[in-house]
Amino acid sequence: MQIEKEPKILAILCKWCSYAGADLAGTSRFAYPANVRIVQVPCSGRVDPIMIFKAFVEGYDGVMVSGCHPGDCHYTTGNYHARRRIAVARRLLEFVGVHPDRMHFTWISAAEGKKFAEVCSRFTDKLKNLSGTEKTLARKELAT
Amino acid sequence: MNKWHKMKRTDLQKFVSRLAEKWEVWVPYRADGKWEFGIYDAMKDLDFPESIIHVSLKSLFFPKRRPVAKYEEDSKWSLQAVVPEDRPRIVIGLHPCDVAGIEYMDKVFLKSEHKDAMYEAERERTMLIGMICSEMEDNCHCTDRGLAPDSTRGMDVAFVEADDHYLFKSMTDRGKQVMQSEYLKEVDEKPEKKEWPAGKYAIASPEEFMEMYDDKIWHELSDICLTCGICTYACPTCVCFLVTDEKFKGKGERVTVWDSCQLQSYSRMAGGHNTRKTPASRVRNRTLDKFAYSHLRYGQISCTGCGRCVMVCPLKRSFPQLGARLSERIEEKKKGKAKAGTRSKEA
Amino acid sequence: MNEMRNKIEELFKNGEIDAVLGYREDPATGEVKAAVFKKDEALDDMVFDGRCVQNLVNYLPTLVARYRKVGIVLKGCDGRSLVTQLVEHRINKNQIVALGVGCEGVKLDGKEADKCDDCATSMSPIADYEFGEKKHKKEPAFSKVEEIEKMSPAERWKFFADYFARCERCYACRQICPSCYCEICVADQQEPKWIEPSAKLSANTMWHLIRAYHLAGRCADCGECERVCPQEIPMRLLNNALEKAVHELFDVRPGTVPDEIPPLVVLSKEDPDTILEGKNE
Amino acid sequence: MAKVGVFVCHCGVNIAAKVDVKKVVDTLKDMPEVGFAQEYKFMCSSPGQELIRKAIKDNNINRVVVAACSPRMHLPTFQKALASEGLNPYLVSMANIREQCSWVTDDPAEATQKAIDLVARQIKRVVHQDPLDEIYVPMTKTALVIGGGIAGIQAALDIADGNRKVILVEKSPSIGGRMAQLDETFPTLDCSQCILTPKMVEAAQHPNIEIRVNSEVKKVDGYVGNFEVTIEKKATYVDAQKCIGCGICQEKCPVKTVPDDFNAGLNTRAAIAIPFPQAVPAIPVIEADYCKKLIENKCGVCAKICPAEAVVYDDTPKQETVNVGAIVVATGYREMDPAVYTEYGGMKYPDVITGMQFERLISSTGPTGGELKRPSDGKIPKTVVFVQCVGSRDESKAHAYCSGICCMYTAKHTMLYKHHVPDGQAYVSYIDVRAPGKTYEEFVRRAIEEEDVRYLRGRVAKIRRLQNGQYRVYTEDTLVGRAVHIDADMVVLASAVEPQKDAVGLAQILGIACDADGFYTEAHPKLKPIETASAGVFLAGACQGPKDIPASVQQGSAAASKVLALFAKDTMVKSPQIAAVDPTACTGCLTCSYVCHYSAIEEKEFGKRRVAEIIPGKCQGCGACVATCKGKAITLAGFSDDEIYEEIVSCR
Repeated sequence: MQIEKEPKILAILCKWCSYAGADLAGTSRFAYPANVRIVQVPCSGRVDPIMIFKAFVEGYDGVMVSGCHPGDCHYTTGNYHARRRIAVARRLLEFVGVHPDRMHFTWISAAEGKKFAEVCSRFTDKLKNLSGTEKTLARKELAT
Repeated sequence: MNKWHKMKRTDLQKFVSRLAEKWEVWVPYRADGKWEFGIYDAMKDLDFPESIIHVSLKSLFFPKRRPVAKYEEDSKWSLQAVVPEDRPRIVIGLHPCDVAGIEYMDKVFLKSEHKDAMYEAERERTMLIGMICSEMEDNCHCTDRGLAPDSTRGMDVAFVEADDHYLFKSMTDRGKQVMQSEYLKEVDEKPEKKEWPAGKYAIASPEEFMEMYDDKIWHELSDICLTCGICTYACPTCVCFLVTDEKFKGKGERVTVWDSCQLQSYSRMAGGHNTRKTPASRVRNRTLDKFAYSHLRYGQISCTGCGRCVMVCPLKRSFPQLGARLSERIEEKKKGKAKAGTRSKEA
Repeated sequence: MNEMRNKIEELFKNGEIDAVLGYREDPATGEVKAAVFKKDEALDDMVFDGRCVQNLVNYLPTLVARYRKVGIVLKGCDGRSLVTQLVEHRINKNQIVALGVGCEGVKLDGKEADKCDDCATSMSPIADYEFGEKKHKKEPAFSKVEEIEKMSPAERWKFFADYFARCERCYACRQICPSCYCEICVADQQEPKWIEPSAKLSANTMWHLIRAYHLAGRCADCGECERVCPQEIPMRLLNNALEKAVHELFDVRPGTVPDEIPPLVVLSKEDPDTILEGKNE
Repeated sequence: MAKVGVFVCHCGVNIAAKVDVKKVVDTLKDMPEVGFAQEYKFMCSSPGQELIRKAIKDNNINRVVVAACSPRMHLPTFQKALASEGLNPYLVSMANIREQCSWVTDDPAEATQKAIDLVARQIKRVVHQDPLDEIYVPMTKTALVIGGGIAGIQAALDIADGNRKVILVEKSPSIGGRMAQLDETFPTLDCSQCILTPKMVEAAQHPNIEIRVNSEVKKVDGYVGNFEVTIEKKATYVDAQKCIGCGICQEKCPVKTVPDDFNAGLNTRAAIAIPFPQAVPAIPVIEADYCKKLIENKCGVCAKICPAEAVVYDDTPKQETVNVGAIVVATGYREMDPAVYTEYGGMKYPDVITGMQFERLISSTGPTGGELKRPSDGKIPKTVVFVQCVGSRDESKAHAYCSGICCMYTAKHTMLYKHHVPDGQAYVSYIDVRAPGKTYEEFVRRAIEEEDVRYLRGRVAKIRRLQNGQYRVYTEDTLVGRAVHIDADMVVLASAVEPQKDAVGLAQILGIACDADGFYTEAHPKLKPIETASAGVFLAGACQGPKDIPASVQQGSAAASKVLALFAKDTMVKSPQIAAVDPTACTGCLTCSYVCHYSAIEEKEFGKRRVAEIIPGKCQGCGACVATCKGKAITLAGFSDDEIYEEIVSCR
């Protein structure tokens, strides 16, 4: 299975900053590729890497996680915990063969609508550069 | 009178290739130094392992993952039963203990109240060409379980390795279909009759095992067991499965998946209660199921003495040892020697 | 060894322990196995040498439920394992007496076990009594992990997918691991089905990723998972990759510092954001 | 069985211009979960909401998906619509097809496809949503104020005036705090004690305030509305009930060597003493480390002389547990010890003193009775150098932060000095003068212009003691670019404001956070400056960061208003979207408690096992524990694994 020309991206966003940032991208009419699927979580600290693993196995080409900037977490420390977990999960995924460009982890504030749109566009471009290469981890059908 | 037929060793491959024109033929192959069964490939050399292979052949009739129904997430949840395969098939190279395992599975899946149609179809399409053992391996103890290494029971065709050739003989009408071959010549020769030694794992009677239900020994026995599930997967008579739905991109399958009474999740109920939470209770279940419950249900114990559980055990302990140790304890008790408490030396 | 036997006898005599978890050589077969020695039992066949491969810590939770106070013979790696268990409140330190033994390395299939290459501590980091020589700890080389890291992503995936596909999901790796003790393993959960129960590549991949991730920062590299795997899946590679990650990212070597909060739950505001970037980016 | 009603909004043309709304409805109405599907121009309008209500009534739908704008905008609107028809408000989910789709996608075909996908995922998700009930937490309407300085006193008085009970805990023998030590206050130069003492007395006499001096908070259990606080009263060896505060014990006590903290250590006092004349309560305390009776069982004069028989030598610390609903932390600050500044003599020069020492030296209640005399020889200093930023804005030696109050109190000191020594000369060595408060800048100008104080911009490099008893202060005047030195009779160091020594310990007891410097961290630096990470715990005064008196009083009142607002309710309503532990699945490793910022996770017994338990009143619903729990024993209502899983796997 190969990375698609129109790569599908899962974006896990915290409710307070990044999801609001994505909303701002909308209200500001910053267009970005239509392939992004957003999942809202209360805090990036809620992100269990099992979600990221599952997303790759279920066939997403890229996975992105974003929370409030360090120091700005609505719950004060959630994003610090997220940072450690995701850093480790990323190493693991890379180790078993997920291309580093298929993951993007960042901080987007409620004011950074433009940044959200740019991140989505840039991430999509990176994945497009990979199109045709093997989409590792992705299952092909039910029995695989 | 049905006689043994001789085949030159060099003819085996040709013989099987001929069969493969009409049948789906399964034979043992070596992959990465390990033996497993696969569909015959004329390009690969055919060979037989010196002993039974560690993977149970039950998967040929009752695979680890078996779709029984498929559905689609449309407005009607369209559901369809999986149509069983009916292409005739031959499995070559089963040993008497493998066939004994299949006979036991027949009791579970075919002779009980609810017939398993998928299993039945697999059985019906399959001819068993069994291989009589020439010797007993280290872990073999079928002789302790009322079987013999040269038993042909349950096979459609039996064969055995002789000096520079094979001897084949059909055991059923179905088996006769493959005996009409230019590579087989009727001979008077018979496989050498041997005296088989007893194995290492003689056990007490099912009734005596039942008496041990409340004994303290289960803690001792569970101390040496990880309660992983590998022995149950390797066991030719372990047939527990769980039914689960799996879905992907709007399509779903209802599948049966091997389960193991050794895993803690096996007996967890909705709501959280677990009837066999402790390793001791799980070890007891497996031991008694093999040596007593099966006898209650089907009139025979469900251990065939193949010794696979010994081969696969991660701790290199052996399940039959549990049976033997238990029998020892039964003897101790009989002789009035048994004391309260356990004799736990092994952790 | 004699020094340890004498100390154990003394501990028994003073009532400081009720049982000792150690290694016993079967006089009949010469096999070395884990064993519980109780008060007044002869310690003659208690041994400690390169054959004592098994990590005994996994037995502790059961034993402390049965005995008031338990002694345990610890190699360096097992000691690290114990440290991780103590910080997770799995065992009460007051219920155990840690007997650290200077380990010279253990043998698997006749040669020195791979895990001994990168061993962080030849002596248990937690020991009420120490026996034998304490050697300098080795700086981790992770050479096998680095070999994999040199491959391309596709090659790496091929390497692991071949192994993952073989997994039978017998969970021997889980059962033997002292750090795998969930009441209900995520692999056994039905709703939602993060890990499908059937043994197929996608579900097995989920299992091995989760298993490795859940051990990140906690795995003390006792190597038992890999030793017991009937399919010989190189699970230590995955564990070591994450050991290397927490070492590089957070300067932590799991189990080497008693009472240290595991790196994945400790609050650290100082980590640089660069840890979120890919290694090849 | 879930039967989902799907409502797709046009949002005028905001959605409909890009997304083929009809196609979305047509495609999704056949999903097996869907029982009803409809499109409408404005779902958030009254008629739009009415459609939902009607479908609940007529079509028996029991779950709702509204495909419209962001849930941040209108989720509460639709939740209310459900509730009004008797359906649990948490059984609605929104597909954000405006901000996430029609507004950001150029191609209409793509937008329509994306909208279908987004709505389908929410349909899959909503099936897994559980009805949730809001959580009601009962309220104990008594407040605890920790710290009896001006901020704490203000908070206590305001809460008490709001007709709620207050327990005011003070570590030292008297309330009053730092302000009681001050002589006069900037920028009005009114006498500190004159404005503070009435407030102290008011607090002491207020029927709603219970003052507990010599006491410290040792333990805090529970959560907002229901704290259980353990307070320890230290052994004071004087029965406060009997003592009449006559002070004769203090007079007769033969030990006079106790450093007088109130006077910043400038003099010594008796081993049994009322801390200062205006103390509230005016009850003496025996300093156990100095008392001859307590050390070697000799003396005993105070007990013999006491007319009220109030001295009890066998006093012990006593703990008591009180129930409160809210806590105001007002523990204040301490002045840094500038001993680290060895270049300034490391506090070994007798006439190089700190700002607070100067304050006492010049105060009429101070050791010199208000006459400014040098500690070394009692001479009146004719030249005084005031050195600012000692310990502040100096990362290499002490703190990076600005202590905020020193510029102003130094200006005040120079004026007070000039009032005491009109022919003296004051110099101020400063880096920047920071005087942003109301009439603050004018105050500084007054010092410079009217009192002829010489301000020299530059940091003092060194202070050396001269043979003639003077001190040579080496500094520079960067405005003219010249190194200068001044021979002074006295040097006053404006020492930094620091958190209390035990600030971190108290933070741990309270479950609140400290910043890197040790000041307590507010919940949000701008929008929640009073709240902390622990619900029901509020901050007032300098414990949160350096503050002057007006700011401390403001924050004290602000904290009081927060407490009163909380106490206006009999029960608290909390979002039900919080985490809960399934004790049957919990292993009791308690690693979840490490990541909980709110100290909401506690141990409890479950059968024979120890498991984690989440206190609903404390949990804020972030889910950090959920992601930590390997066995998935913790579920976050509203963001459960079930719900998120469906969103991930239901990609088309």
